[in-house]
Amino acid sequence: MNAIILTAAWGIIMMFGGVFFKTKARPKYWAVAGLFLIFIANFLELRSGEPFFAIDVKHMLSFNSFNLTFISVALGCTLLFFLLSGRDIERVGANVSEYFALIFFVLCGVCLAATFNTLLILFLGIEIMSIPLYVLTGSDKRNLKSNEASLKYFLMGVFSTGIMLMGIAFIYGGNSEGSFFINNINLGEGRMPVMIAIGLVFLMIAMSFKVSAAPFHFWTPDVYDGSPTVFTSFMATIVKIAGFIAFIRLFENSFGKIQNQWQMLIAIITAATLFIGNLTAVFQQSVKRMLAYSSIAQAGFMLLAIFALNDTAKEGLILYAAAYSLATIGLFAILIKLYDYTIDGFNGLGKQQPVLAVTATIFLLSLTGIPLTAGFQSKLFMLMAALRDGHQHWLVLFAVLCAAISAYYYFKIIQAMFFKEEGQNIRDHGSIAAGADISPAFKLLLIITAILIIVLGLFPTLITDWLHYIP
Amino acid sequence: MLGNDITIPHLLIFFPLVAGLITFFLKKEAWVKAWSLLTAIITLFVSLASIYYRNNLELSGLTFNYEWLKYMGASFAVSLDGMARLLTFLTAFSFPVIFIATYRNSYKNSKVFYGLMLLSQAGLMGVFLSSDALLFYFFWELALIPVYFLCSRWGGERRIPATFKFFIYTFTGSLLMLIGIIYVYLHTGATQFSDHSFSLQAFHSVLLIPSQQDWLFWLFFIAFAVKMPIFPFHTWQPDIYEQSSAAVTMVLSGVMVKMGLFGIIRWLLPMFPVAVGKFDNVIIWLSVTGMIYASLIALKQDDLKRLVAYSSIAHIGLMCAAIFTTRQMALEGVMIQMFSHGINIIGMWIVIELIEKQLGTRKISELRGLAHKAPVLTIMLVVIALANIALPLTNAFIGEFMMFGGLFKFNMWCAAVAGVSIILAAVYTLNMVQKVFYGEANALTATAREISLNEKIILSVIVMTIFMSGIYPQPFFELTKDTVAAIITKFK
Amino acid sequence: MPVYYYIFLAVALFSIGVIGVLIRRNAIIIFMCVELMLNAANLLLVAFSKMHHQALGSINPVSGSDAQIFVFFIMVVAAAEVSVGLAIIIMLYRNTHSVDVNFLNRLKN
Amino acid sequence: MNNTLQIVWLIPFLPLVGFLINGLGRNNLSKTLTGIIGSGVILASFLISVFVFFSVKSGNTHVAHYFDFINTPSLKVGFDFQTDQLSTLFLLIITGVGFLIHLYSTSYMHEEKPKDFAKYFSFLNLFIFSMLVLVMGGNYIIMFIGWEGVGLCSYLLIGYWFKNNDYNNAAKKAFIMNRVGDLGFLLAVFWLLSKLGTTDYHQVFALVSDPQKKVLSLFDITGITLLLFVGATGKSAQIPLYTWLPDAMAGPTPVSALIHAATMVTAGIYMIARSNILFTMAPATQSVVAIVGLATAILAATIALKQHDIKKVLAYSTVSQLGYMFLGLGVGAYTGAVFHVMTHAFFKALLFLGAGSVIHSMGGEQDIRNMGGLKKYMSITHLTFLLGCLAIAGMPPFSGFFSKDEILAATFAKNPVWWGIGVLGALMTAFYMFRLYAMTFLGKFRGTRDQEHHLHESPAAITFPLIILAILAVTGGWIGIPELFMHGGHRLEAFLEPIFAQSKEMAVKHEISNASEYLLMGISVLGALVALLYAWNKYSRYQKIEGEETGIGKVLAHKWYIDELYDSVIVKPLQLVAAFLSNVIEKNVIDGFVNGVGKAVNYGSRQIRLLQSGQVGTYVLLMVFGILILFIIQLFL
Amino acid sequence: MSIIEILFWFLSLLALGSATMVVASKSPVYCILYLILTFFAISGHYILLNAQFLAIVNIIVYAGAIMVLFLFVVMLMNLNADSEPHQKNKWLLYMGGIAGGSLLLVIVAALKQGAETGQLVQMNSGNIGLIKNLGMILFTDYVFPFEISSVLFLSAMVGAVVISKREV
Repeated sequence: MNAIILTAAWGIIMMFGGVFFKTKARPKYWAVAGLFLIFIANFLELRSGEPFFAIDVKHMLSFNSFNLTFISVALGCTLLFFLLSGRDIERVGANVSEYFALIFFVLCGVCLAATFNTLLILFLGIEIMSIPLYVLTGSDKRNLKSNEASLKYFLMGVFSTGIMLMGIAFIYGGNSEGSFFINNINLGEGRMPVMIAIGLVFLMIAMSFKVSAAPFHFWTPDVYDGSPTVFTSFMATIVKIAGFIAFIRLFENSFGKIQNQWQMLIAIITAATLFIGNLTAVFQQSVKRMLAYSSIAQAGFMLLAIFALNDTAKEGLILYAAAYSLATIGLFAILIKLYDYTIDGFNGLGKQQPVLAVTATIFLLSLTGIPLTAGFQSKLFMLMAALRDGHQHWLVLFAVLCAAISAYYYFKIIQAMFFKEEGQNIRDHGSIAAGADISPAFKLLLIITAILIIVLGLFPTLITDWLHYIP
Repeated sequence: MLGNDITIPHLLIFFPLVAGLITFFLKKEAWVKAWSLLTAIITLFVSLASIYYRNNLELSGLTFNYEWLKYMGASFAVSLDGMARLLTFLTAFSFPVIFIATYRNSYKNSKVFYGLMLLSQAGLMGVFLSSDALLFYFFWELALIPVYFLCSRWGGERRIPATFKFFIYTFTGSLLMLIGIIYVYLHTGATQFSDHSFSLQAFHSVLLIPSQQDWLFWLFFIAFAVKMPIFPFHTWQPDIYEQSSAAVTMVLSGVMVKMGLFGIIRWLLPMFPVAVGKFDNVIIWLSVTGMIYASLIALKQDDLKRLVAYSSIAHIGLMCAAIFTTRQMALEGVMIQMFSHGINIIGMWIVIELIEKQLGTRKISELRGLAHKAPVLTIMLVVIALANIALPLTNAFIGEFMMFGGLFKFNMWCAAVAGVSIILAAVYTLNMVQKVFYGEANALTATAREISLNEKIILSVIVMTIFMSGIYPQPFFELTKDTVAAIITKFK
Repeated sequence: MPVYYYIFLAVALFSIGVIGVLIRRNAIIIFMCVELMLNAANLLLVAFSKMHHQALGSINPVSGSDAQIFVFFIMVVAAAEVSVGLAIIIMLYRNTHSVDVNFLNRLKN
Repeated sequence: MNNTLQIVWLIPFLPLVGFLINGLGRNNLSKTLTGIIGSGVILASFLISVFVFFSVKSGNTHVAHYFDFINTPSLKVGFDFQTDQLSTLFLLIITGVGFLIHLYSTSYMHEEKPKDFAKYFSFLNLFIFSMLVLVMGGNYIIMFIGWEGVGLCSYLLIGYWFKNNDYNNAAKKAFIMNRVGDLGFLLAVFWLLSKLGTTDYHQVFALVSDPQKKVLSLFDITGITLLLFVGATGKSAQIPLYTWLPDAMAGPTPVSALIHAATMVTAGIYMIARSNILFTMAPATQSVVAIVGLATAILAATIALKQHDIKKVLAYSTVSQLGYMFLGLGVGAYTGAVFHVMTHAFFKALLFLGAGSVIHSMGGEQDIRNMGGLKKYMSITHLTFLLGCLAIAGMPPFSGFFSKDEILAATFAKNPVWWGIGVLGALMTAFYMFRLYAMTFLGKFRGTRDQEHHLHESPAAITFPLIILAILAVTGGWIGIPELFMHGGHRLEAFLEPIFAQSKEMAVKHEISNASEYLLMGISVLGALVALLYAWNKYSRYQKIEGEETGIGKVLAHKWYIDELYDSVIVKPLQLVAAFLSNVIEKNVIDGFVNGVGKAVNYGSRQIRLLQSGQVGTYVLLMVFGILILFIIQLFL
Repeated sequence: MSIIEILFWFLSLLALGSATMVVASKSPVYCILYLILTFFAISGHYILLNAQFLAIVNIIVYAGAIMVLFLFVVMLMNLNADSEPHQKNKWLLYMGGIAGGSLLLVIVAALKQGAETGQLVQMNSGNIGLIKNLGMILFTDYVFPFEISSVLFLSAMVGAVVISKREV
């Protein structure tokens, strides 16, 4: 509750702040401060179970350790994102505080998507998440790619909204209780009613679209590629994992009992996502685009949680969210600083910027899932969940082989950084882009992120234990 | 936070680890070398201590258990049994030898090189010491990563693709093993805090129906087979040996290939006795084919490193076959042979490295008559080569004799076919010796000179080891008999 | 009146919207077709609300009303989307003087 | 354990010390010192052996256990030395002849650089060490240590002049062919291990010969013995593995004398004699042994007829003589075989050393067509050589007569046809030996001028061993005088009785009457005499005739083309297969597959990214198709 | 055949027909007008279903505000039939038609199996659709979503500003 209200409120503050802030740098500090406070507030709620504001929401929201833990993770990652990339947000355009305001609104949507208890809130939350993103995607207005990305995102986004609404309508129609509450859906005995089934498929498709699961992922590469890199970083991490939380909560609470009736669909979607994501990423030359595809691939792994739908899966999903977000945010933060976004742009980074190179290596190792990094633990949890579920072992095998492919493209970057010689244009311009400065603070933050990843890799329980925390 | 008492296994793992991390921050190359050599030597002493204390009963110093992920049933459990002692000793012994042998070489930012070397040592130690499946997998990968960097950073022209292939190959294998580990884990019994457990005992006592064992067996086996490697998973090896720098090659071939064998003995055999009993023929014939195959290919190699690589594949094939006979004699042989093979092949690499450093080539066709210029080198090489073809009174004889004995017990035709590789080994080894060292010196080799003192010393250390363990192998058997007995009981 | 008439009507409208999205190239019209899809959903929801009211009205006098509230919120959201969407389209038109989505192929592969 | 024979470890240990001293100090020691050390240690161990011999003769046999070589639950191998009649006999031969040859070498190798001289002696000592381990080993594994060791030494010594590549090839050939044999030996040992769990001679023989419990089936025994015999063929140069021995003549002549005539090549015979019980229990193997031996004897003899290299002739004669020994073993005349080993060691070493002395004074010339008339230049060599020839030709009362006759007699008892062939071989032996003798020493000199005035008798260090050996060659046979000449004259048989006792009672007895035995002797001796005289007067006026041999002669001169046969049947195909594997299978099939996977991934990636066409329309279309598929699966499947 | 049914069929056909015309007709302006017509038809259905509030809102908000906004934009860009980009890619055209059609078919075919689709819909009676009742519910039970939707509007507003503000 705290997080929802405070993010909304702080979004408004940032919005008006645009009028008062004199310097361009000011909004960042406000945003960081505010987000920090929100993080604390949410953490206190997690600890005490008591929100500051006792608002009667008529059971439309549900707060439990799972949601709140996730919200803390999301807020924490966003905080890190502000700290690492705040400067680059300023470089996107003039309306800095508005950008921050929009991000806060998105966070509000994230919190709603994580805590919804009725389909109405789910719908609103996802919309609140999406609409500001259409804008942020297009925020680099001079840049045609940015415009294109935002229009594509918008058109396909509303299309998926339509599908989602259709699904909700059918669920409502099929639900003899005549209610939108997700844990109040009458699934009937044995095979579920046809209208429920149609609605379920529609909803599944809509959610798959939001988490960019194949074959509904097509918007992802273009949008991530086109939008300003800072916002790509935000979209690819916090928003995406929020989608996953919504996904798993919806399907666990409303359709968990009849999992066996739709598990096959998820299995197919998962396999397709893993396959397309990893395979397409192999050939990419632009790292930004490659990361877009890798985010699809990682989504494939996260889908295993929805496939398995047990406690391990939930723990794993949160852990995966944290690990994946940390690594990706860090990687993007480094990528933004570079002069050349292609893989060759990384050549010789190890010599020029050892700190960046080493931390980037740790992030990549985490994404690959090498032990000692959080990425490994999260993958371990996912595989464990999927195997524990006991159906469709082929999926696990397939996932692992795809993970092997992923090593192929992640390590191409590592090779470039350490073992390749710089190309001519790098030698002329240096690896780092003109405007970007590598402050010691930035390096320090990167190192902290890397350490976080390794600590989580050693002690994943630091996060997962909160799921079993009773205030 | 790792328990209140630091035990020998800890020293073996964390000493190289910490020292390696420190190495990254050293300035002068001289310091780096001295420091890492010192570390390696101290580690050697620690492992000697571990062997010395094997008889006194307080094992608390030799096993240690820290609840790591309590609710997952994973713990930081390390323990030293006979085989672990043997292999940690091999690791601890190889690194000083390698450091001294390559002391003259200078590397681009050597601190990174030596740091990574020490890290890989720590990883290897971990693999051999860990008695918890998750921990084992951790170290299994961690030993790989430094080597990946070592191989891609320092070496020949084609090193990067070669290393990449090596990495992807082994990584895929280990991921398959990961599935296997998780699957077995999910079938282990509950512990105090968790409903399953990763501990070695739990894994060894896990009950799996044959159909499960069958495919789990292959998941594990492929990972180990790639690592060893045995035919037909071996194609990464010659390239990587050829391309990577000498010191790394020594680590890879001397110690790292033992990971696969170790894994089979420590994990695969006890977990899936039924599947082993079912597939042993397949594996053994595969290995035997590999032996002949590799030996025949070795006949055709012109590059010394590739030649040794293929001969190593043949030897590993024999060990793998011997393990799967699950005959006591064979396993005893494997134990000692794991050590001997490490020593011999490291010796081989040292000699090759010396030749290449002097003459800048490894091509057999370009070398002739080195014996005139470098008699000592020649003698050393001949001894090592003879050990390589398992002449009696050299260390390799004991191992190979017992392995063949066990293989014969398993299936006499198998042993007969495998025996052909003994002859082939003699052929290619003697060819090599003759072409490289005998005959008239040519223009290139005329410039060769005798090896320096420290090289002489290190080679004679190796030769000493070869003879000592060849004439009086008893200590090795004493060291490893408990391990062997434990495994044999599984297959009674 | 049986509900499936409404269902078929709504699904038909929805499909027409989908077809429109598929075959038109003008961004604005595609957007309009999406609006059509939304309205199909609205119609369906209202029909269901009345259906449930028919079934459960005796037990709960306000049963089914929440669907109509939902429709209201859908209109709200639609309005918001329209404002943003048209802004985006105009921005693009400013830069490219076209609303043809087929010109949007700088990002591919 | 306080048996006097516990000290036998000294016998092999001293040569080892010599090896170490000479080997390590090769850069500092003077030639004289090296020679003294090298020969001295052998002399010392000879003396010890003599002591041991008398101790054994007084009926004291002993197995000395020093330490556990391998001691595991599955395998126990003690480092044991067994001293009994058989090993003692061999000890005497090895150390005795060995010492003489060391002595000889000090002068023969004197042109070498001190370093190489030391190397030579260290190798020689090492060889003696290994050979002693071989014969003293208390079980098959210790024996195998020596077995491989002597192979190694012969490799090192054949390739002693390592600058010459042909020599290296010869050395390699010797080693590899031995390895083939060794594999057989090893397999036999494994077989024993897997059946009996031990390789100690005592236990093995006790278990096997125990009539109550049949631990070994006939199949087992036959298999084991055949494999052992394969090992023997390798070491003792029998068909099919004999071709290395003639090439081994590349080594220095004393080496040929010691290793390739007197000692190492008899290891096979020793081994079979040692395990005589096994062989006696495997009649099939015995006949195989006999036939192979006989065939080798004849084949080698025929080849020897046409060789021109003095050492080659001797080499082939060695092969043929070894053949006789195997014939002896095959027909169960173990004593005879061992007897022949001993006598052969004397006269063949003598002949080789003589040949060496000739070569020495001919300045390295080995082709007998360029010799002749050396009688008047080097009288001692000539005389001793003649005695050697008579001995090998089996003229009574020279040693060769007794041993060979014993074997032939036993053969006749077993199978008259074999006997006939054996006698034929004996005739050939007489013929080619005297061809050799006549062409070398009789007639007039056919060499070059400076060779001629360089001719001289060799120094004492060379002649002394010749004389000793000559005496032995003449008298050596008298310890084995057949019963029918002198009752209890066969002192050797009496001495070796304990070793072969069991086999004797197992084997079926064939008694042949004295009359027929006299007859056989007469036939063989007369035949040999005729051949001898014919060769004598034919080749004493031998003129150099240019031009190739023709017909059968050519085949013989080319050694029945056996080398060529092996080359085209084994070596070349092997090379082809290896090339095929390394170039085709390895590169294209296996590695091709691995890389193929990578290529496939890249290709798939390149294709699949075309889905991402950038067209919203296409995206939505694909999405709708996805929706359709999911619907169909969910609703209709 | 009661008047309600006649109206139902009429409105349905009107809605479907005009919707088809939205997709089919060339000029964007016509499209918009047809869409408005469709909305009117749908509002008619609402009235049939006695959901008066929604009917009004639909007309005011949708047909009124939103569609006029569309119209303005189209006018602003003065798009007309000949400036309209028409689908050259016939393949995509047909595939689109087929895909949409089969979507309809699949769902209809699925629903045919379903039993629960036979339930009746309460026509022009029942008062849940009245502004009073909906208002009551909206400001009691649904006050939280109502508040939250303000965030939605805020973000939309900020977004529109960010997007369309000329940078200087």
